[in-house]
Amino acid sequence: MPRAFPVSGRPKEWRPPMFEGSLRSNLLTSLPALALSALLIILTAYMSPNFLSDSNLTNLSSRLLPIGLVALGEAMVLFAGRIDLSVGAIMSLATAIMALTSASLGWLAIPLALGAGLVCGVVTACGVNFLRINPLVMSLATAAIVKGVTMLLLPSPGGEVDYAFYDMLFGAERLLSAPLIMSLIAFIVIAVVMNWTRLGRSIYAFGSDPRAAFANGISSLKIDLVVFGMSGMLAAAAGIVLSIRILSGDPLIGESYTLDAVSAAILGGVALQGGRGNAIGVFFAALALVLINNTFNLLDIDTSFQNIAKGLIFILALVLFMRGKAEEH
Amino acid sequence: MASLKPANHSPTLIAVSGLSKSFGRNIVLQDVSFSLGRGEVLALVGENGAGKSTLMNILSGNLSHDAGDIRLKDATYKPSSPADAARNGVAIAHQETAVMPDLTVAENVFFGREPRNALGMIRQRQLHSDFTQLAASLGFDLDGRKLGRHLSAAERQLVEIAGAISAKPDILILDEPTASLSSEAAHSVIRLMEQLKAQGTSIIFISHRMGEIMEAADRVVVLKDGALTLAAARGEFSEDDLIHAMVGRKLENIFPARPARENAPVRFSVRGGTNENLPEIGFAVRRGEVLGIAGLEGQGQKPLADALCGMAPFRSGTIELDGEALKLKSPAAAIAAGIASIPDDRKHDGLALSLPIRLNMSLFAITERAKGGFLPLAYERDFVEGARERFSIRSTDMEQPVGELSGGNQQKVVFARWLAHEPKLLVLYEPTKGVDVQSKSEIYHLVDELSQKGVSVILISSDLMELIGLSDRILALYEGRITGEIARSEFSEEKIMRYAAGLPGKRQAEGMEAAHV
Amino acid sequence: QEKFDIGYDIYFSGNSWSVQLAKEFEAEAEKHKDTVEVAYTESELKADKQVSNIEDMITKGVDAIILTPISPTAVIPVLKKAEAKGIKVVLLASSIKSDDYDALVTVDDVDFGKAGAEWLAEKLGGKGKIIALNGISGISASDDRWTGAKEIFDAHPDIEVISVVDAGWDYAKAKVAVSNLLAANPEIDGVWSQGGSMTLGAIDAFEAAQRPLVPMTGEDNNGYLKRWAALEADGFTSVAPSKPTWLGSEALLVAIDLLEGKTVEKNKIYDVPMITADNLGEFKRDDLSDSFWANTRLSDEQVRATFQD
Amino acid sequence: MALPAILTNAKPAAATWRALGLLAILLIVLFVFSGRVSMVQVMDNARQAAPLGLIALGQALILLMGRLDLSVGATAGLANVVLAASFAGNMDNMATALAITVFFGLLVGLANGILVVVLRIPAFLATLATSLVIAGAILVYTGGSPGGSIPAGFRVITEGWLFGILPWSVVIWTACSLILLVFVHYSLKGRKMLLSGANARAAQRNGIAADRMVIFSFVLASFMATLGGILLSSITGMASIGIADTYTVDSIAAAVIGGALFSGGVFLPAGVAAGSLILFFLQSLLYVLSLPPAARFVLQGSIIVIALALSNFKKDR
Ligand SMILES: Nc1ncnc2c1ncn2[C@@H]1O[C@H](COP(=O)(O)OP(=O)(O)OP(=O)(O)O)[C@@H](O)[C@H]1O
Ligand SMILES: Nc1ncnc2c1ncn2[C@@H]1O[C@H](COP(=O)(O)OP(=O)(O)OP(=O)(O)O)[C@@H](O)[C@H]1O
Ligand SMILES: [Mg+2]
Ligand SMILES: [Mg+2]
Repeated sequence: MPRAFPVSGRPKEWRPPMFEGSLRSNLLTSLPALALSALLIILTAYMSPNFLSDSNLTNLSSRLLPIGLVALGEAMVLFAGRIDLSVGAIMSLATAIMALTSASLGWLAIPLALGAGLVCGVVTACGVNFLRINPLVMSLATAAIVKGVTMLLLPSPGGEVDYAFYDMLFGAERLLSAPLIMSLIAFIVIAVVMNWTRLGRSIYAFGSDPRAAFANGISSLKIDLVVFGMSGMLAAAAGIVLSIRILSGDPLIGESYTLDAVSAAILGGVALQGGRGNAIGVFFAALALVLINNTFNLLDIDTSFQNIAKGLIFILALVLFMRGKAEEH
Repeated sequence: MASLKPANHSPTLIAVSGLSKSFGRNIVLQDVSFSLGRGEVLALVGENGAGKSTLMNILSGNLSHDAGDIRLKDATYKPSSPADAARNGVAIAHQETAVMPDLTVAENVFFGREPRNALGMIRQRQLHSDFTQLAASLGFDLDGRKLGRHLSAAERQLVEIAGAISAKPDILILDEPTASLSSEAAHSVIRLMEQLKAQGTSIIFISHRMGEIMEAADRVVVLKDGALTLAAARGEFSEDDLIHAMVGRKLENIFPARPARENAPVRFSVRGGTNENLPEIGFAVRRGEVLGIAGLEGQGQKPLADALCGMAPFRSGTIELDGEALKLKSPAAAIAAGIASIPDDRKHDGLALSLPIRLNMSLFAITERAKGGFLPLAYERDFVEGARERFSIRSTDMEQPVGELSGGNQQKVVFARWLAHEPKLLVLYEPTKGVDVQSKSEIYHLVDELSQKGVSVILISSDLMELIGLSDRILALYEGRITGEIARSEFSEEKIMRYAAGLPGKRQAEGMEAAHV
Repeated sequence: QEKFDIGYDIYFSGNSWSVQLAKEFEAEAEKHKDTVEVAYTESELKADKQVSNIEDMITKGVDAIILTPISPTAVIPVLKKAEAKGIKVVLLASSIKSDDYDALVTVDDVDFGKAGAEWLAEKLGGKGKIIALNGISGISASDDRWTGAKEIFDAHPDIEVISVVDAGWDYAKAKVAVSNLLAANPEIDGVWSQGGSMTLGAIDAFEAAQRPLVPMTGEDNNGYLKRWAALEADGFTSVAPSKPTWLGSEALLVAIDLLEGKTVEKNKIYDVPMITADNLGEFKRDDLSDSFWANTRLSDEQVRATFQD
Repeated sequence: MALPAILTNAKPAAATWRALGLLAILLIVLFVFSGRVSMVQVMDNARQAAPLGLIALGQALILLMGRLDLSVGATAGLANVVLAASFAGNMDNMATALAITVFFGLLVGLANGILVVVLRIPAFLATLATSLVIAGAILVYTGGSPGGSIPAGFRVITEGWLFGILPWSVVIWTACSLILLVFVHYSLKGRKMLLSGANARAAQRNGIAADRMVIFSFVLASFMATLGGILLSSITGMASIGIADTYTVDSIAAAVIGGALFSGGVFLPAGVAAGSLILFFLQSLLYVLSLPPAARFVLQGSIIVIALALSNFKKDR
């Protein structure tokens, strides 16, 4: 048995983390988003008597579901060090598919829309993997193509989604409503997969350093297919929810969700360079985005200042949470 | 061409025949054949860019080959990916490149082989306790919970090795496993190799250190320009044979003969230099002197190098250069004062890998000659072409991206950068890490040449041979302090190691400032 | 006496028409500030955001909601909820595919499209090649107007629509598009446009290409009316159907009537006001900004405060 | 074989040739379908592509530094609003109007630079945040309906043609491209930008103030976006909200089609110009073929994929 030898004299800069493993170090990234949403809840609840009413909480969870799902998908892509700017377009496509087919296909429209989202994700993954196109640009290209296809399918808002879907999803007005339960399930499942399975660890590892990950036997194609596929499907799921919420399709409705999804993921502690972050943080960040609008409305904040206020809150959050994280290759 | 006689050896495990590989028009491997038996150690030797890493990357599934045939356990072997190679019992420890920064040490080591429960979920505790066990059995002093991004070069290297070993491969490939290790740690790795060999593992290792090769290798394969120039079994080759096969000629003196220079005036001194990572440091260098700084890994070499080049300045203390007080607040300030430095991590700190050799090399050469903010392009070209020739930098032309060069050639580019204007002080931090003998020798002679012209050199290195061969005087560094000084006449490996291990040196701290001049 | 709480959702404030629509409402609200208290929200042309805004108005417990539906279906469920709580709902300038509202105040966009198309078809004697400039596909105002126009053009077999282009109600985009079309087509006899700025762009493109102006339809924004008047001497003919912004003030009046328990006509759909060569002089205001829309109840001062030049 | 030193520095990269090739193919297709492509028509398209071209040049500078600027569209839009308001339709105000507009542009660039360098916020997010604030500020300032107008005298820069064959805006665009080409590839400061862009850490360690280069590049990019906004205003003659929003994505697409890399260290103005023209001619092609607007998106997406797939074609393992 060779004897132990000192490799490093005494590590000075580094102390063992509070918790064990990279899992725990990832959990810590959720704290800022948690703090932000807690702050908003306390503030609004204090200033508006209606905030904690059942109907308002139900409304909040209905709004959380679409942004939560799409942000979750985006986060998975970011964990792998990629980025997906096509999620908004995919959401719109899903609303169009729902609007055009749910009347004739009924429930089958849902797997159809999810499948379409999957296909979009696979297209992006193939471009990134086989053609080695930068994910940001490749997903922009996918977004453009998907948008075009959506507008060919459904040039203007319309079509119809059966009211039965609406009743099913948003009908009940109680705290533990279907949207809230669905959000929780989605986030918990993804959090578990990311943190406790080989697949999840491979995604983090790949995001952390793709070259090293490849050398350790990870297939980049598999990672790309999984993350972009998931992101496409989750975006489609978000689109389905949205189409049920507006009872129709809309070829442009998803557009603004792309940046919202990226913002939520980043505010939730996911590193743009990949490898770091946690689904839990993304959940709270998505919640914070939903809360901000609700707060503005309930507290009667002048509409013309809402955008500036949002921008400033965003910058403030960035300054507080993202300081020192600038990318430097 | 020598070929390996399989006769007096254990049964052949892997046989490579006629292997060729090129990148574009660059032929990197040409008709290479050799074989390796079960439980044997094969050393792969060659100059920088000879094709060693490429060959190993082919065996480990990181690259594919163009022509030739590999047979593993009597079956054709053409791995499509590292994962495929692993399934066939081939594991590689890259030269510290494959540690994943956001995973812990333990997760890195067991990556893809984590213990799981019935649901397929990873058992985190088990993982870390498995690791503790493995580390103990290998004799590695590693904290399994530390994140990859916090590791030192030496620790990364050990993680790589531990990971490869834990896969229990039939063939273990170690690409320059000892390059970042102190000599003591390197010895332990060599002992570990012997132990694995005894268990029946076949090992292929790459090294530029002749001592290790002579000590550990059952056979050697020497590559020159991608072709095999020597394949021999233990006892059939000498160090000189290896060098001859690598370089194509005999290397007379790797180290320059240096006259003593004890009376030159002091050029540069630091007194009471401190910062977060350096408790207190003081020393002085004479004009034209090469001052070696020895120490075990992580004793403050990096903070010292960073402080001297202005990246992580001293917070207090006085620095003098040619009698003038100086503040090294930034790299720009250090360079302006005439202090040049060669970082140990050339890929991150030294080079813009995607840019051509020309742009990487010429910045300082042309800076002072720029007129009205514009560049003297003809001068630049001449300078770069001249340097390319002088250092025999292996490249297609001066527009080739530096990232495509082998490690040693990259290092030469970093070196060449400072040639246009002789600095007053040159700080070298592991200047020949992963550099072949030939280039090493060139670099040593260059350092000597500069010092002859009056440039003072601070050489921070973990390579004892290098320190002894090149320095005029050696200081030992321990826990961020200078713990001893050895004059040239008293140089010995043993003495340096004693001081470096923190054992009391000849002179104590009080008299240090005077003593170190 | 308790004031009425009214929620007004500004569907968009990205162009001068939508801005003026909201201003008309605000001006009317100012007149009734003793009886009504207004809370504003803003939907930025996003149907889902509008749903959320209406939900929040219900949460706050307003007495009436006034909105311009961005999508014909999106707000249906939430308006049902409002109805269930006894909140009065007034739709402004755009309708929905159900009758879950108490009043609708608008001008029909299909009629708007038809009006211009009929004039153009007549002007061309039912024969010729024309191009169509739409707003943004996917937005109902744009699609409805084109639907109306297309119906007319389809009824005239000798009128050939050689190109239908989206120019985003934008001067620059229209100018680029028309420039390209002029280069590609030696004969263009008329331009059907559904926006004043786009028609301006088309005019400039014709002039830049040194092609004689053809009959074009426009809209009632002041910049266009001024240009039209200036070109009349050169024989330029046009017509400007209008979707009046005073609908904004009308919506508030209807809401107040509803809250006071008066009966009101459920669907108040006004005829499309038309500006023609005959009454152009009455609407064109040389002393006011190009951005302002002629069919307004705002005072000149209010217009000047909103659109300074 | 051996080029003079002065030329090696500016030798068009393979990516530039590829972008130019694509542009040529597009022109041929356009010719085949419309049957008549005159030089005047090409120049007229180039004239209208100039705003995008300038904005994309700025984006390319940021990409050179290995960052991304998502605020260029908002900055150009800001220039449009500010210019129209401060011109107020009167040619006498030209100097002040231009000065104020450029001032605001530089301010945005400085803000971006400070957020990225001093506060160390990832550029992607920092510039996204500034674009939100700019959009909000424009809404508050204009109340949704921006005022003012650009006097006809000023509109000569996009409507006037030099010698009747070269539109002024094309002259401006070409001049900016050349100046930046020379600056980046022939000046010391530009060389330092290249090195910092390719590896900021190494540049810093070798005495280059890499951080200052980043701030500088953001200021320069915002300046280019402001110039683009000014040209755009000259084309439109008036202010409108959100008019330049699409330029953010288009500028990234143009730069990337022209060979810019996200990893930094590449600056190819000719490629960027080709990229901008490609996006513009694509639009023309759609009009000529009278395809539905939806087709534009499909084509644009496809051409980005094709351009980039070509550039990655020969990489081997
Ligand atoms: N991906 C690649 N593309 C182009 N050329 C390459 C590539 N990889 C390696 N090379 C070239 O192949 C040659 C052999 O490189 P290799 O890394 O195998 O050398 P080496 O013997 O390991 O050198 P060192 O001792 O410096 O590690 C070098 O000239 C290098 O420039
Ligand atoms: N992007 C690239 N393009 C071309 N060649 C590359 C590229 N990246 C790496 N290489 C080549 O691949 C080889 C292996 O890379 P690696 O980083 O493992 O170097 P190494 O030789 O093992 O390490 P060292 O440089 O320390 O000797 C190098 O010789 C390098 O020339
Ligand atoms: Mg190597
Ligand atoms: Mg090497």
